[in-house]
Amino acid sequence: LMLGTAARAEDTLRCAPGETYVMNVMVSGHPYWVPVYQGFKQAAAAFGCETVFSGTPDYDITKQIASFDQDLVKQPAGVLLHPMQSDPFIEPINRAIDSGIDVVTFAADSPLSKRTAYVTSDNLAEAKFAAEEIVKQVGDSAEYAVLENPGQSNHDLRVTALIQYMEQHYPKMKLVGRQATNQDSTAAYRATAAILQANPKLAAIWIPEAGSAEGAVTAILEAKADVLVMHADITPATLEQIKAGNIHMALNPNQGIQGYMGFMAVFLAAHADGFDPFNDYKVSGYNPMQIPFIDNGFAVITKANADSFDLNAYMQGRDPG
Amino acid sequence: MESSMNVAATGSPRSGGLGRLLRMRETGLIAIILVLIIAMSFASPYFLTWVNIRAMVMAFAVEGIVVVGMTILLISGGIDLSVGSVTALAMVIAGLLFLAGVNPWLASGIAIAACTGIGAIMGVFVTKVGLHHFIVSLAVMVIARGLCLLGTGGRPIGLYTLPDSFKFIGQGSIGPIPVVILIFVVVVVIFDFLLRRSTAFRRVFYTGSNEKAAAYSGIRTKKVIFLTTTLCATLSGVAGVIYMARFGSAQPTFGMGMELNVIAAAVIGGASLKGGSGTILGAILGTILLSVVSSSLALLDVSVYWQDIIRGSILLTAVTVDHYLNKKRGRG
Amino acid sequence: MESSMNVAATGSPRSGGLGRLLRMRETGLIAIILVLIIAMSFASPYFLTWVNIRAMVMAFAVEGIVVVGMTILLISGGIDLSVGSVTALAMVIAGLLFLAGVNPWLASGIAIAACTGIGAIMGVFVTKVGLHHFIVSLAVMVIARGLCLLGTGGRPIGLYTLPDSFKFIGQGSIGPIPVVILIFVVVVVIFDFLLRRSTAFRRVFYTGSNEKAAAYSGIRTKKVIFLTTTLCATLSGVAGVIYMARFGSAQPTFGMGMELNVIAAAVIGGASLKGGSGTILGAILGTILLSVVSSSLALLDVSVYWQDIIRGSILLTAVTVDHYLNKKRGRG
Amino acid sequence: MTQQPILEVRGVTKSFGSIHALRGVDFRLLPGEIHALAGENGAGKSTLMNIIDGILQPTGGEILWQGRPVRIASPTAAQALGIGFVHQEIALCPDVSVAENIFMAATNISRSPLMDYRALERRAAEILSQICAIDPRRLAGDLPIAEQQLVEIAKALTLDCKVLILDEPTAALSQREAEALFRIMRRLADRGIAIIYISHRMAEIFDNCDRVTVFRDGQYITTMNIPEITPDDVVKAMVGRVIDDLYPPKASPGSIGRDTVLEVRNLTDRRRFHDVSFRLRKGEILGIGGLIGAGRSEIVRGICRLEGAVEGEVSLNGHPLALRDYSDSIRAGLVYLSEDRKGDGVFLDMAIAANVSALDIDRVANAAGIISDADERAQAEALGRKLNLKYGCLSDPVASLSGGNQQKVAIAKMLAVGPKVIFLDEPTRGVDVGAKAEIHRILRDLAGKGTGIVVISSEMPELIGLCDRVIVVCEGRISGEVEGPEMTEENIMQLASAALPRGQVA
Ligand SMILES: Nc1ncnc2c1ncn2[C@@H]1O[C@H](COP(=O)(O)OP(=O)(O)OP(=O)(O)O)[C@@H](O)[C@H]1O
Ligand SMILES: Nc1ncnc2c1ncn2[C@@H]1O[C@H](COP(=O)(O)OP(=O)(O)OP(=O)(O)O)[C@@H](O)[C@H]1O
Ligand SMILES: [Mg+2]
Ligand SMILES: [Mg+2]
Repeated sequence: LMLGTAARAEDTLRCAPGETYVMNVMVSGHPYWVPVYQGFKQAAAAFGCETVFSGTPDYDITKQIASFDQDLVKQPAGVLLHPMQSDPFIEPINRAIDSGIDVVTFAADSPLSKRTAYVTSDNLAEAKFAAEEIVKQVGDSAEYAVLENPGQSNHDLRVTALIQYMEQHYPKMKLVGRQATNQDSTAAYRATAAILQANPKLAAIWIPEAGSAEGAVTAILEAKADVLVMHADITPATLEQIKAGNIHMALNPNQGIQGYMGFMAVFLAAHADGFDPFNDYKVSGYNPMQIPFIDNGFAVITKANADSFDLNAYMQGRDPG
Repeated sequence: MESSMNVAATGSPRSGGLGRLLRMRETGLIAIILVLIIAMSFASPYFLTWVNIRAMVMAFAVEGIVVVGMTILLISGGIDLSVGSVTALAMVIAGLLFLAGVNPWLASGIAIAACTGIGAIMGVFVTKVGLHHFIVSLAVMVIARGLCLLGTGGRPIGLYTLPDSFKFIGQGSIGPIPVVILIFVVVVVIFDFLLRRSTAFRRVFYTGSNEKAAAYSGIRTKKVIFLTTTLCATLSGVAGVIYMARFGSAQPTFGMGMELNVIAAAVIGGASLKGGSGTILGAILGTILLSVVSSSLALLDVSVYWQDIIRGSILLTAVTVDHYLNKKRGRG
Repeated sequence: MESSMNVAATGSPRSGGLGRLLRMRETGLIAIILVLIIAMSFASPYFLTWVNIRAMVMAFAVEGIVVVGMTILLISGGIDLSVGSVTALAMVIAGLLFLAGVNPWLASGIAIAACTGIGAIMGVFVTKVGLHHFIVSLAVMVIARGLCLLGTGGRPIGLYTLPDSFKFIGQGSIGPIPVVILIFVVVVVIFDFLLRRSTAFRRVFYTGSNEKAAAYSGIRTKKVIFLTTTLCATLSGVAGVIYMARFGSAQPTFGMGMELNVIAAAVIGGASLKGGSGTILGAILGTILLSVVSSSLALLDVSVYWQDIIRGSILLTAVTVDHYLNKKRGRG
Repeated sequence: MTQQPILEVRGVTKSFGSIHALRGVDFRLLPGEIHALAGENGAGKSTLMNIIDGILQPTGGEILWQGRPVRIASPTAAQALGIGFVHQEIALCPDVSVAENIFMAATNISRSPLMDYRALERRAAEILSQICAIDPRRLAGDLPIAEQQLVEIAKALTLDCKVLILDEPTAALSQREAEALFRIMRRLADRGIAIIYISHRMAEIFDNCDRVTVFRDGQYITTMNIPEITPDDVVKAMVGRVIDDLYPPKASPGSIGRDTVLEVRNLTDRRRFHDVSFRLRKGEILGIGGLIGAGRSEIVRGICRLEGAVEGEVSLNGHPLALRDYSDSIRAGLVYLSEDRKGDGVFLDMAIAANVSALDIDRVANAAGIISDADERAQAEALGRKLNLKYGCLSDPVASLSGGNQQKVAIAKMLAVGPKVIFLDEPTRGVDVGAKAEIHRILRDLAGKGTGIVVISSEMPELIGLCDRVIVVCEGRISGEVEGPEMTEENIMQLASAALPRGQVA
């Protein structure tokens, strides 16, 4: 099956005509995927490959599994997958790989499956960066709060890691509010307003996603409170609040890199026949192109560079599909 | 059988001051909310501050406008699952038009008109085709959300250049009172009055109570249902425009799950899912109850993992207590 | 008024082979699904492959078990918004018990029993207290979700050590047919038969059609409603356990929004939200319709931004066509 | 009188909040007797029956079954004792077949795990054949109200009971069906079954019953042996005085003008009725007779455009009307009182006052469309007094009223608008003799003042006693007309069952 010889290695990194790669996600209408898919397409174009954007518009694991299974029906060369939940995807991913379709995960992982690579920004690094920035701005003995979204792993990690980091390194920082707002701006408004009431000395708030940040800023502005807001991800509305100085900073995963490297990882896995590493892959029968973790990094968005993060401006003249 | 014997909340008031208050359908709910407020004011010194109250009211004011539309629709015997999507669609339409250079007031007017049109289409499917509100509005919920995504590519639209005069309706205050709250109060007072006293809205009660008897009383019941369906969508559109002014952006994913919240508020407030009964005052009290509970849990910094459990339990307790209070009074 | 004239789907079979098929409530729906399948098999060469069919059926099979419970509950005049949360709770309970060392079959049994208990509590609030199903199940939906979060800290529980014999029910196949699908078919066939033919389930129709008339005939209507409420929760629990076996994990956030999907399927299939009519066959056809539409859009790589619009429009068209087909037949 | 009663009620009281429906009533029922129960609307008859059937629990007093005190907790318990009950308010399951409705109780206690629809339909057809011809496979919800009433009766006949309660079973039936019912009652009584028969029709009580018990205002008044008394004795016990004129005097020949109020010409509906033509003259009360299912209600609903378009011409005071729907008809001055008060006559869960004003809510509102509560209440109060309506409070829902009083609300609704022509479909269904006389007097009054009155009634004495002229409908066509001395039961019956050549449309 993988008998390509080193002599023709220069030919292996090209797509055959019609060779297709799929990017499969949940809640496929969410704007987060847009720049990721752009990166994916740009990389694919460089190798002469075709791409498909697929998945389910719903927040529904069975629907995503069905769409993944349906992707497989069409025998693509590989799939870059954002698995909504890790364990339910073990069996489908393994089935895909056993049938010769390579799978790489991004932004969420299925570590126990046979996927060949995982591309993501390092949520722990984001949390650590956010913690250091908060301490730098408000000192190391202030009150802070977090909003969260229990059940979504990357958001969970951003919050729990920050709290742990604070406890370990800045024990005088006091966590005074911790509310679940589930990306709902109205819920975030209500929760933030209440936290502000209960904690007049609140100095900073960390929010793991942008939807809640919109509601939180509205509450802070209405209460005329002086609170440092930091959040992850970005939307046009929070971008504008950064420009206006109401949000201090946002940490945004490098979505373009995520998609670009995601394509590379799955493409390389599918074209691993030119690769003969020093290990046991031949006898054990796994794909030699194993990359446990690719960090796509994150961007720090502040007043100074905000203009570069306008997604609507970026998408001018590009094809989203 | 027993429960159907309750004095129905037809909104026709009775004589006498205090006695009348005690006999009102809403008294139980008011009592429950008061108990909650008193308990909270002991639990947290911040609860009864002006800023907190303002924030709590701001949290439900705009949704309250949708609750008004839903309550009227429920009374006429309908239901609308699309309110969240339609609210978002109003934001998106107004936002896109504004970005295309249309005056924001005109853009808002067009957006509200579009929502009205959607309501009218739902009304046609219900009254002319004869489908059930539930399934029609479910389909429209999905379609409207799709239109939001299509219009924006799924991306929120930032509307930083909205003129201050327009932002005023979402962010401004007249004296100490935010404009949003004023709009909400005006809408509630007007519709509460009309629903209790006007002949036009009395027909809504007749239609919802017994559509056939209403038809046999010469009421054009299909027209009534068409109009309540449309009105609910219009008010969702109004809410969307106000949200846009308030947030300074249009969010295509806004309002997911809003329908359950809104219907729950109306039902807690005494609206019947079978039609024929309900009051605006009650529905708003239901909204207040749900919202105050959420705000209180946040204020007390209750653990996230406990919040849902407590919220659900309070909801169940409140409706049970309210039910017994009404039953007792019904039996005199 | 007109819509109430349809030949209702009471499930009481009438005489004659082909004529009987043509008179069945479900014929219109079957025709619509066939048209869709034929169109799709031209649109995509992959559509009628075994792998694709398997994927499509797997996507609705377990939810189909919940649809069965919901349909029976709807027929009795109730509704349950908590099915998604209760399904998740069953996974969580069984998963936690298994991790604590309990045999997975016993753990599943306990989880299903717990769901049955939740259903019974809902039943008590509805029949003894006299609250509406809608509000009770809404509260339980929130509480059950809270319990899921509390039990797991919001994180999925991996159950990698589940014995293969247990995983078999979720992941195994007998011949070419996945066990999940077999379970689904067995549940559907049994309940469809019982609902059409057994005296016990006829009481459900009587109760839902006119509770008073049923009570006057000596039927213990409250008991019937209590039991249908409980059965729906039990079947949600069964679905949760199968999902656990299928996924090899327990997901505390599983099943959000499932309730609307499940209710829509039953209603498309002819169940009335007023109670008294509905069939399992129809509800499953409704499930199939919804699922085939979603799967087809995914297979055709339709742009996400168009998917919702198309989905909603097909739903609306299908129920409209079905409605006219039934009306025509009803009028003979 | 030494025979042991099968059922005895002692000092039973029942109150709903502040309303005392029963104040310590006694009642003894002997095996094999047909025992009439009489009393004004709201006297407490149905309430007592509901207590005997376990639907309501008494506030005080006791019930003895074959001499032993019992507590009847539910209809299930009543059924187990052997009590069958035909309710005043029809309660069928609209979504299931007639056959299933008839055997619902039997199905419920049947030990067979599976349904045998074929046997059910066959046995239902057998039972129905005793009283009328209804296809047992039809859905109960599709039947007109009179046929639903027959299904209710058929339901009770399937029960293996010792006591059968019939609460105004004939209110919506015509003589032919009622006769069939009486024959069945006799047969049952001969087998030793005790029957409680509630009716406001004196003739029926006197023709068919053995004894009569009278209630007034929730109190027991007396029990009498029918052969020993006259109808006046019963009426006197019921209302406390003698009602001399059950029917108002007819219009004198001179007072019926030559002007035509309403003229209907060649009214046709594809399926229900054909070529209906008649004239209603000023000052007269026109009756429409016929068997149930003849199409009387359909014709009148067709005139008022209550069920879609019809062919033919309707003119009012000489002017042809172009009506599209019922609201046009109301605006033109034609109103219709439905025969099915629960289904489409009243709003059960709405206040009495709101019900009365439903037909023209603008009457109690100002120009801006704001309802005046005071006006609304005053209107309901005035009409309530006129019709002797018994109620607790005008804001109580209509559901809390007795059946006859609900009917009065439905009539009040019509009277509130001052129409040009009123079509009344079974207007005095379930109304007691006193109120009935009052309603008749009001109708006569209105006719005298120029309002056109058309009355459909299945109660022959009412047609004959009230109307000046009766047209008879048979199978959707007018089969004849009787006037003056020709208005006899025989003549009307003959026309009603006249075998006409059927039209080309089935
Ligand atoms: N559920 C109820 N709530 C309040 N009052 C009630 C209720 N049911 C009956 N009543 C009152 O009890 C009294 C007796 O009613 P009941 O129905 O027994 O009268 P009835 O003798 O059967 O009269 P009718 O001849 O009109 O049927 C009436 O005044 C009625 O208003
Ligand atoms: N909705 C319907 N669908 C089919 N047939 C109907 C419908 N309504 C009435 N019918 C039939 O039409 C005929 C006329 O019914 P209608 O109610 O007009 O009779 P009626 O003379 O007024 O008698 P009643 O005294 O019962 O009111 C009956 O045979 C009835 O079965
Ligand atoms: Mg009665
Ligand atoms: Mg009739």
